[in-house]
Amino acid sequence: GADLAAYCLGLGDDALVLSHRLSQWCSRAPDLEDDIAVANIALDLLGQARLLLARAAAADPAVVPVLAEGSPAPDEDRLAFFREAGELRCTRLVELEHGDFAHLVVRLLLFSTARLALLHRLAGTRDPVLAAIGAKGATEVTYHRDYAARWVVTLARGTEESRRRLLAALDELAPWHPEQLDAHPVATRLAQAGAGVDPAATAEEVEGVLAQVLAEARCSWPDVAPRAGVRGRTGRDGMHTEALGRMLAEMQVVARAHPLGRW
Amino acid sequence: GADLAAYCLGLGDDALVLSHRLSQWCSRAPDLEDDIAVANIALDLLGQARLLLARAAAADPAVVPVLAEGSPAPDEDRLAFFREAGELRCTRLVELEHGDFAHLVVRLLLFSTARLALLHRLAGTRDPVLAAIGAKGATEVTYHRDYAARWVVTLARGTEESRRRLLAALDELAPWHPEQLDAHPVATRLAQAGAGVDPAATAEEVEGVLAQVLAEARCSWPDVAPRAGVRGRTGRDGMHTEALGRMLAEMQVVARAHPLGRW
Amino acid sequence: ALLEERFEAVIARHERIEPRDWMPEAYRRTLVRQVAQHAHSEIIGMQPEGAWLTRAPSLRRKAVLLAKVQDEAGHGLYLYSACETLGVSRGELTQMLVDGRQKYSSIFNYPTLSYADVGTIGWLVDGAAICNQVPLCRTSYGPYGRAMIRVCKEESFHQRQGYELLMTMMGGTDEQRAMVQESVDRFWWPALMMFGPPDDASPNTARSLAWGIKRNTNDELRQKFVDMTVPQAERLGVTLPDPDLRWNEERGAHDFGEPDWDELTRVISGAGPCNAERIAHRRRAHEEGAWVRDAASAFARATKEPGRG
Amino acid sequence: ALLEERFEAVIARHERIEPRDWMPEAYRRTLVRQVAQHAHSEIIGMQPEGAWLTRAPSLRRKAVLLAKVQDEAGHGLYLYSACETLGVSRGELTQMLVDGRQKYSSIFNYPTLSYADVGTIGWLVDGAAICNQVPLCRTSYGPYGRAMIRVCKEESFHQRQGYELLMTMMGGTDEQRAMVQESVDRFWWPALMMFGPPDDASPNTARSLAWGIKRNTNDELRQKFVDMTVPQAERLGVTLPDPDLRWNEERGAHDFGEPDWDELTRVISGAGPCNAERIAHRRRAHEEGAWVRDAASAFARATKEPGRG
Repeated sequence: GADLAAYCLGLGDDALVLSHRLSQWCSRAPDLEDDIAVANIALDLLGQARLLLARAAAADPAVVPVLAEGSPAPDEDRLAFFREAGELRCTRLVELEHGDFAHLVVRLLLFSTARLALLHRLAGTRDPVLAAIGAKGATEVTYHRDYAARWVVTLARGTEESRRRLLAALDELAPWHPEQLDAHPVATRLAQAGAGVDPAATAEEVEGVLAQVLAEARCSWPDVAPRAGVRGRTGRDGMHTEALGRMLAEMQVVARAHPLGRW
Repeated sequence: GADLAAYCLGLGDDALVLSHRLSQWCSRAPDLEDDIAVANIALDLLGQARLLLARAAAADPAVVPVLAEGSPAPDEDRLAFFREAGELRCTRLVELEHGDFAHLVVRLLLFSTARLALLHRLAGTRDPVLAAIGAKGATEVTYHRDYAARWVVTLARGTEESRRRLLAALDELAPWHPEQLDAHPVATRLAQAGAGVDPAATAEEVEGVLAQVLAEARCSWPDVAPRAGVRGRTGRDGMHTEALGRMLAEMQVVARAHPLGRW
Repeated sequence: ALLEERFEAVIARHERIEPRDWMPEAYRRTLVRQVAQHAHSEIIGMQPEGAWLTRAPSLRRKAVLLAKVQDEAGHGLYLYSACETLGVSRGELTQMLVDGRQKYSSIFNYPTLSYADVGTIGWLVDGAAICNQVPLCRTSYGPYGRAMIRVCKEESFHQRQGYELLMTMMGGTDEQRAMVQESVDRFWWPALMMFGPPDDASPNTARSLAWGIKRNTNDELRQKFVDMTVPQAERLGVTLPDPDLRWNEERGAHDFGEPDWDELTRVISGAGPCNAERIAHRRRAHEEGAWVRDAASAFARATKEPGRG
Repeated sequence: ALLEERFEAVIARHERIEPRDWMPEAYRRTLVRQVAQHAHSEIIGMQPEGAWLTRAPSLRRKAVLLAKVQDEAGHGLYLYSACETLGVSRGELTQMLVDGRQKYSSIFNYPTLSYADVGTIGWLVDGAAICNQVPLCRTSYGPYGRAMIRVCKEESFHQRQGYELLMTMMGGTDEQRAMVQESVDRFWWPALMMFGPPDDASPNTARSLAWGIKRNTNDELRQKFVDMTVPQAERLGVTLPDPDLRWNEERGAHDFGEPDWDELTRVISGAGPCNAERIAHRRRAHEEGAWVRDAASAFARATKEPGRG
């Protein structure tokens, strides 16, 4: 139960936090079509986050924050709005402050490529709920990845300025990418039991897809070292960036001001 | 008691909120000397805010938010960290998001000019606490105003770019200025009783000082209409900008997460 | 003259003018102004609600709000398309918006200050918009009328969602009920002003009515909105902040107080609580997106030319 | 040769070299590197703590923190001045910092994640800095030594304030105690790494000692810091996260575990948790301030020339 819950929280928090970062783009995209597309991706990820958080709560009710008696908040909201930053289990890639549009599409490419490989495999695992989330999510994330890849290629081959920005975003985000593929003990144990996917097992596929997109974009993967953690701990261990705490301050403010509220 | 408390809250919230906005400049100023100067001004205003909030609490304990039993939070912190945006009484000028350095110095000029005229008069009013706050504050704010005026003149007469930015900041902020000098019923009643200052009575002096600085800066006051309120209500009535709510979400997050905390 | 006769005949029969039909220049200009203003309102309207996306207090509400703001972008899109059939491009319209040469609904120059505002905007603002827009489904210009049919359908959905949020909050804590009341107090008068100045101060209304662009006067619509809203407010359990509001048996309608027309004038002329911020936000997004749009055009050109790109 | 003899004699007598004295070029270069790194550390060090200015949970703590961050800017100022006596301007030094050509203390590449970190930075980080710096008050270069005297005095004040914050929090709620422990767990090893790599991996130490720029080796200072901190941790009621930490009667000192030197290497070479963000923040502030500094220069020039400005 505890391993499964931790695993679902990790995947759910990734989706929740990236959805939040994308929603910050609302009314700021370069064109209306992109405003709509980005909102749509944020909505899909939010939907995935809700299913995963609910699965985590069902797998181990002990992970759900206890609120004052009488609070009508469902488990998904307790998990989203009443945990501290250190209790979240997302990778650090998704929590970074958003930058320009190149930053958006590069992050989305890195995330959705890794996530798609994982969801495909998840669809074949034992837990029927996770398998269903994997199957449905894969369809959605395929679209996200294609959207991101299309823009990465367009920006890389558009103008000098757009190529400069695309490469800068790639340099900035590449060091955070390997953390997505790190083998974490929780995932490894679940994968051995056929109830989860070890991200390390997807590494080859993920790197292959990225190499293909970058080739079309006429870029190469930047020569940068992965970001260190603190004594080996990173996002999945609750060791986050400063950006996450600031993000949660905003995201949780209304829910926390009304722990007994109905919405 | 209620009038005096409301009055002190208004003046205290102005200082608290502007101090917060200035503290957001920390490690972002154009030069180290300005980083130090801006932090110093923020500190002075924070000190004034603490005195004024404490005076408000003493004048009418009913204004102080009630916390869970056992909370060791002093009145000043309850007022700063446990009121909602609509309960604050600052003018809207001080709460606007910070912009560039020109925005900083123009806002500081508008605020400190109005505040200095008020503090000078406050030093001569009946309430000994307020009178002391007025006398001490006037010394501090004289320095703030001089700092701001010096930079306004420098930017206005420095380069083309700095003049462009200075004028843009003036255009942006001027419509918020008149609210500082609005006669509010609370202030009017207190002024009649000799226990407060009606800001409207300082208008002539304030406009005179601003005209002098602008003349030295070779600028003129922009021809812009004052910002409307909502059915006549503005900052002193608790009708604020969207920026204030966002600011408080950040400012109050730690205090509210630990209502029984000791700091 | 023959063309003009045919145009007048179509209008008289309450049928539709289509893009390739002849139309008087003043009719076209009036339409461009109105449709563009409407499109801009959808786009600017994303801001006051979008500001709460990052603070929505439940994941379900966050999803509902995201979908709603996305719908507004969609409305903007097809209203701009309708406007393009009149010969003005989306780029030109956007430029006029950010330069302050075209307007958008005055209501979006008021701030959103609590989560209850998301509900109130749905209930009162979308409600008022629907009152304005339902008659426009029968407007004389075809593409506009068809766009309005789709918009109205989604707007009623939004209105119900907003009302439902307020209803849920009223069933919550005392603080939540106070939030709802405060929000309604703040939005009531600005919502009434959405119908524009009183008829005797609205010089363009007569012509728009004659051309079938508008179907009702400002005051008619305002009255209809008040009559529709009062029972909804009762069901909700909130008070509308107007001491003069009461049922007039004789008129078979509600009497109500006077909005602050001076405030409306100030808001329309640019001095509202949020005018400068709304335009600045839109301008920034537009300007910061320029390099992306340029890249897309450059890439499209390059990949079309063989041997290049 | 005579100059060099005089220099060596001053060093041997543990007296001070002053700006106008002759000094070997390598001595000057080593000093510039060390003093600049020290100045940069003060300036970059404003960020991790400054990030909590806007979230300080009491007005008193907010005032204390504002004053502290302001002091750090002040330390930066006079360390840059000391460095300028060696012939490098503040502008050049800042440029080298934002270009990544000069370093700052590795500790500031770790994130601050809770308000307890403000206390922990005071206690452990300023504590470690003091261990490093107290001997530097006797460093051979005069301006640097005098700057250090002033810095150390203020740093001890900051250290006491940090410790006092943690002590207060430990007397608060369970959540607060957990925050303090979590913060100490996170900062303990990075604080030990502030003294640099172990002596056998620190090639420059010998020369710096010979020149009297440094007065102790890295490992000596690290040991001193551990011995000083253990009883303070006990008084505070927190556990230091090192299972190998114990008193060694024989050595009269604490044994302790090995820091993760590989992590230190990664952090120093730019791949720490916050390196890129810290430099980017500093660069942005520097670049965004350029027009202001330009304006100030232009205005100064103009007002000095009669008939102009």
